[in-house]
Amino acid sequence: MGGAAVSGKTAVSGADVDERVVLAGIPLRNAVLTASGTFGYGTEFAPFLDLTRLGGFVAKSLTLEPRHGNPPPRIAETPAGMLNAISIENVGVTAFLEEKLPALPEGVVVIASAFGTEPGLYAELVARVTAHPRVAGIEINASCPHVKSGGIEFGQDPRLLAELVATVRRATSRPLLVKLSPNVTRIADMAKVCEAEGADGITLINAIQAMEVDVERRRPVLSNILGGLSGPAIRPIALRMVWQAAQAVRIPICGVGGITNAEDAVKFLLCGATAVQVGTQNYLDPTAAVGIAQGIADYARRHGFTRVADLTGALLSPKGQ
Amino acid sequence: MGGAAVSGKTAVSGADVDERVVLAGIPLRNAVLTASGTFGYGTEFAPFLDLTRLGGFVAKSLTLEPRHGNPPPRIAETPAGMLNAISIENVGVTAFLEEKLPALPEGVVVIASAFGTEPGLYAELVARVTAHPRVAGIEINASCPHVKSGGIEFGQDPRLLAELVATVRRATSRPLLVKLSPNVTRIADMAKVCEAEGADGITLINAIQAMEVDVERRRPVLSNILGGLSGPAIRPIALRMVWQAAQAVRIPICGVGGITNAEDAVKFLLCGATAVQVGTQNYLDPTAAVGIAQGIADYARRHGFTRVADLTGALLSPKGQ
Amino acid sequence: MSANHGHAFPHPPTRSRARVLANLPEGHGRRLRLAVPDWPGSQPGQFLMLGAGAEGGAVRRDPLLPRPMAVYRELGGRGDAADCAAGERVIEVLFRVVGRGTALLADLREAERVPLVGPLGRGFAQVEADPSTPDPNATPGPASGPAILVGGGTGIASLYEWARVLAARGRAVAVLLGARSAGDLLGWLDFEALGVGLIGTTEDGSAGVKGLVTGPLADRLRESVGATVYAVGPTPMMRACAEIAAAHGARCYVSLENPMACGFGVCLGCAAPRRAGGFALVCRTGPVFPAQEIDWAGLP
Amino acid sequence: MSANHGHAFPHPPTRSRARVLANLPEGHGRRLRLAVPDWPGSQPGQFLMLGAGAEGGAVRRDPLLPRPMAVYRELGGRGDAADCAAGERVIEVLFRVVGRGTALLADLREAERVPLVGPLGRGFAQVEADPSTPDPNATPGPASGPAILVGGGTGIASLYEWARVLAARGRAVAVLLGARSAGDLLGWLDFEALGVGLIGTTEDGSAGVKGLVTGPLADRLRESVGATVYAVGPTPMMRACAEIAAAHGARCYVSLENPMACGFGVCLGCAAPRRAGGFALVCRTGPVFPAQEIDWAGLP
Ligand SMILES: Cc1cc2nc3c(=O)[nH]c(=O)nc-3n(C[C@H](O)[C@H](O)[C@H](O)COP(=O)(O)OP(=O)(O)OC[C@H]3O[C@@H](n4cnc5c(N)ncnc54)[C@H](O)[C@@H]3O)c2cc1C
Ligand SMILES: Cc1cc2nc3c(=O)[nH]c(=O)nc-3n(C[C@H](O)[C@H](O)[C@H](O)COP(=O)(O)OP(=O)(O)OC[C@H]3O[C@@H](n4cnc5c(N)ncnc54)[C@H](O)[C@@H]3O)c2cc1C
Ligand SMILES: Cc1cc2nc3c(=O)[nH]c(=O)nc-3n(C[C@H](O)[C@H](O)[C@H](O)COP(=O)(O)O)c2cc1C
Ligand SMILES: Cc1cc2nc3c(=O)[nH]c(=O)nc-3n(C[C@H](O)[C@H](O)[C@H](O)COP(=O)(O)O)c2cc1C
Ligand code: FES
Ligand code: FES
Repeated sequence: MGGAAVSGKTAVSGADVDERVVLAGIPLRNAVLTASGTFGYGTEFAPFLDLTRLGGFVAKSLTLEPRHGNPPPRIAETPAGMLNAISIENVGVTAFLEEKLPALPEGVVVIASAFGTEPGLYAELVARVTAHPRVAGIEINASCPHVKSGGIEFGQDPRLLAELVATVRRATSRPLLVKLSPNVTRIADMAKVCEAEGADGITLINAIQAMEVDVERRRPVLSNILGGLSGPAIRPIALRMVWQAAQAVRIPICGVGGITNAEDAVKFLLCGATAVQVGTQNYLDPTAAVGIAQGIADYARRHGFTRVADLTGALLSPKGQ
Repeated sequence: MGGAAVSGKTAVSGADVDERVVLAGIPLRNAVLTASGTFGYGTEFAPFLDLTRLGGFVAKSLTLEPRHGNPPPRIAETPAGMLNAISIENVGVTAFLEEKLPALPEGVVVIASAFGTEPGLYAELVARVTAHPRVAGIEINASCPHVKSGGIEFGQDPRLLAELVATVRRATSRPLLVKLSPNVTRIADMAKVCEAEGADGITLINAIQAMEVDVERRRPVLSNILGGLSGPAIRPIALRMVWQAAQAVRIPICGVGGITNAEDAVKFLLCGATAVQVGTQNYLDPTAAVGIAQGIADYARRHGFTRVADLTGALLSPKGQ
Repeated sequence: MSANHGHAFPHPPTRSRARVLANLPEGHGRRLRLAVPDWPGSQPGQFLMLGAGAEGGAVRRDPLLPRPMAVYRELGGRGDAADCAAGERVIEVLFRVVGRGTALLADLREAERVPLVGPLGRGFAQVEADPSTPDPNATPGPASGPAILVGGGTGIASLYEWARVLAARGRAVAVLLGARSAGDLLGWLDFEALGVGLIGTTEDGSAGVKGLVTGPLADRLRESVGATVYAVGPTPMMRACAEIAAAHGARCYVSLENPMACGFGVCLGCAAPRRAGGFALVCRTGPVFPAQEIDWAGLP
Repeated sequence: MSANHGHAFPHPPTRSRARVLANLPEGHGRRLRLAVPDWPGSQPGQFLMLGAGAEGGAVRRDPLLPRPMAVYRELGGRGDAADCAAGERVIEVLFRVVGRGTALLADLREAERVPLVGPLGRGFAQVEADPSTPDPNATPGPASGPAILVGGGTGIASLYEWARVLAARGRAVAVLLGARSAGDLLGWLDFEALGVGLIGTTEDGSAGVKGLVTGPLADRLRESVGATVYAVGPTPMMRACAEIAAAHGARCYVSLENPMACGFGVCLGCAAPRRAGGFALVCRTGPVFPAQEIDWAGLP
């Protein structure tokens, strides 16, 4: 049940393995990004790691105007996971472009994340972000599970999703990833919609809608009642969805959900992801992403791959062991 | 984050609290059942506990004919959870009625679980089970997540589900629970279908479709590739679905998913469940269900409830703390 | 929203694997002494994030999140219980077992390792010098009148270094520590050793004055001119202290203890509602705040 | 499909919280000595399910599942390292750290508690007396000729009690233990003390005969008439033993080590494919099986 640990077996550095991947047209120095909402605007991590050693990072989802989130409590711990109901609190696109981006060191790959309540608002935001040279690509958050009039409808309804992707696609020629909601019956259908409407790639999964209760107070823990489940608990679900989507579409997939170490990350690559994002694990260990990239290279070497890119979809069938 | 431990605080026994509940017309001595597929045919647990101290148990899902399952590996451990792809291996309805049921002590409440690939097959099985006096109620498994031509389609499509429930309803006048698939966009819609077609109650959730990979072998761990995720990891998702379904229907709900102790069970009751089922935890501790029932009574007493039944839906709103 | 404070990190935090030097009973709580590689030193009122339990033979993903704990004491390069490797510095944390994370911290044994991120947040001096919302009633910048430090329960742990620093600077310092009973007056002997004015209160009268710590606070404020109150403890206590201070025209700072996932300003989980509207991140703008900034009714 | 064997539990299993008496290095592995309340005694070849790590100050839900381990030795009412409370009996488990669960078992300390369910499964004597599929080539019932016990790696742990019982019954017993290197020959001194014929092999030649344990097995079988082979170890080793035994017309029993969730026949996770079609539950019909029953190619 589960394999042996991946990292730490080889002392040799990853120099001989080509760690580079291209995600939806964005060249990355390695396959490990950090996930939106778990890496702030990047600068918060400067004390802990050299940001240029990341494949890249996806900034906190933006709205056109600055936005306050939900009242506390906003988070809860659950078995091997956590709930959040932040509600896309963010500095707004203007502050992002004028203050946050310029504060980042040269050479950091930044993917902006866009959120909105209507396709037109997404498109307006995407158009503004597109103009900035420091933005390497755009991820649209079609999946935020806790804003009532927001993402959940787009990511859960194929027609709404198609309209959203088509509208945003017209607004930018930059690499465009669509981050899907996991709260759907058939993820492959949603992936196909994105592909058909011209998305360059898909990110999955966002947090899964869930709930926690404080039995002593007899109340939901979160002020919002519902929140998004993230962390190791959801990894097997995320892995399944990445695998299903990879069977259904040809555009690249960025795998997210419960990744804590290189072994977890490799699972997503083998199931068809081109790159991965580290989320909740950044809270436990703000240096995690860099170690994971290194561990993937070690794995590739031990298994005779000269390019990390070749791990994508390299899963063998369960028979014939 | 999370409340304090529920059990063990009061030495007094639960005698002063009325532990009885009525689930879909089935009177139970307490609110704790054990879940299909995790409690065998009951007799396996006789060395560990007095079966009559359970609220009841749901037997392994049955098919008309005996059925072999998937080749190994069938299980995998995941963070705070496990995957299974057993594929409804069972002794068949005849052996169940003729060998398994008579082997059980008097006074054990048995709910039979029915599975099939077509509504007619479900109905035929349900009709046979209905005739047996030891069967207190029937749960139809509309949700098995890993049999390709089986449960997943019924539980995931409102029209198929309506046809299934209506067909089975005509085949029995016994208490009928429908166990729903969690792999859907809106669980409330599925709950409403069950209510409209005459189900007496709903059980949720079944295991969530998921996947695990062995990176050293570069293969899916399960021979079936996909399996069902159960255990504590899924509890917040199960709780959310129970809460959403409870908002949508008036028929009783039996809550399942990741319950390990009385505190977990109380969460489901507060969110609207009339009773709960303990699943994976039986593997860790075959005596778990009896302790959980006791812990629920203790909780009720400490919180001033004289009947466990009054815990159902007793969640307060998150505001006004 | 996360205000981007230039001074958010007087010493940039580090991530390390702290080594347990000692885990001792401390009344009804525990005193954890840690040797921390590359610990840069902290400001009074800062905190750290400690993994929920030892790094054992295998990674365990439940409980998942690290736990915020005040830096109780800095012992510098050397602990009482063991010598320190080069680059390690010794700090102490005081805590009570209230749930799974603290129960696992109570299980820590000598020589085990526990993941640590810190120091984090803004301490008393920093917030005083640069409050996120300038107090309209007071001159910004360090206070100079008498300092009244009020600690309730484990909130006591946030005050020791501040008492020490203020006393060393020559400020008149009174420390009022309140708890349920004698065993909850964590760190009492350390505070005594500081030689500052020290009053203890217990709800059950098992030590010091019987009653709540707010009683002696009001007494002190009646006697003092230009005092500043620094209160750390349960929310109702801090709120009461803030009201008493306001009634006496005294400045008041509090240190909030919202649940946290990251501790360094990225999860946005620790938001506290501001009286002026919107939210402040407890881990980044706080945990120390001017009391009048907080919308007390909006705290959970 | 789970066959409902009347004799599935010679002693009905119990669930208890075992107390760690000792956790000692044993070559490259560990020897865990446990005091088990209400332990009813086990049959050679039975196993138990051990929680993955100590019951600490708090419940940890990861790793989740208990781990199957052979009952290596029964020490009766008294251990070497500590006295036993009334009702407790002492057993030993030998294991190697191969993943998270065994790493956490290696972390167990004296006096800690670990959840235990057992004894489970059907041992050698029971399967011999009542094989689930009668061997068409052999008279059912206990064998009487020479017994050749072949252990590979941690499979050694399943054989000690069987060797002891067979020797006590006066059967001619040869024990062949094979491992990668000397440190992997777990329990060697205990087997020596039994006074049975004992041969060790190591792949690196660091102890005993260099090579695989299948070499001495073939030698023995050439010399013996009416021998029965009992082989426990990695699947390829057991399969090879079964083939060698068949080539010499000897009966062969093996003990399978499929991953398990429950250990008592309800999860249906441990299924092993039968040569005759369908599946057998390793935890309930096994773990001991007549070798010719197993569809080796279908094992993962
Ligand atoms: C900046 C900061 C500094 C702190 N310093 C200290 C310290 O020096 N010593 C100390 O003992 N504690 C301190 N705390 C509180 C400490 O973090 C919590 O007690 C701890 O996280 C609880 O973890 P648990 O797993 O044991 O409890 P959980 O199982 O998470 O919770 C158990 C109970 O504690 C409550 N609780 C959970 N988190 C908090 C919290 N952050 N504050 C108050 N109650 C909580 C829960 O609502 C629940 O009732 C501090 C908190 C913060 C934010
Ligand atoms: C009936 C029975 C008796 C056993 N007796 C013993 C014993 O006496 N001593 C002993 O050391 N081990 C014994 N085992 C094997 C032991 O259960 C596994 O080594 C253990 O469960 C691995 O747990 P883990 O968490 O450390 O490894 P995991 O992280 O679960 O797995 C690590 C590696 O071990 C492999 N593995 C997992 N489970 C098993 C298994 N059941 N058998 C073989 N490999 C496995 C995995 O594929 C993986 O490569 C027995 C198994 C069974 C079924
Ligand atoms: C506190 C928190 C805030 C998040 N905010 C966002 C967000 O603003 N936009 C977004 O697309 N995803 C957001 N996510 C989801 C993560 O990017 C990621 O998809 C999810 O957490 C699963 O990955 P993980 O298990 O590695 O955390 C957030 C997650 C957390 C835990
Ligand atoms: C090994 C295994 C087999 C299962 N078999 C069935 C089944 O036959 N029928 C069914 O309705 N549910 C089956 N389930 C699902 C459980 O009844 C339950 O819905 C699910 O495991 C979630 O609860 P838990 O987290 O408490 O285990 C099975 C679960 C497991 C782990
Ligand atoms: S704890 Fe403050 S933002 Fe994460
Ligand atoms: S381990 Fe054999 S049925 Fe569960």
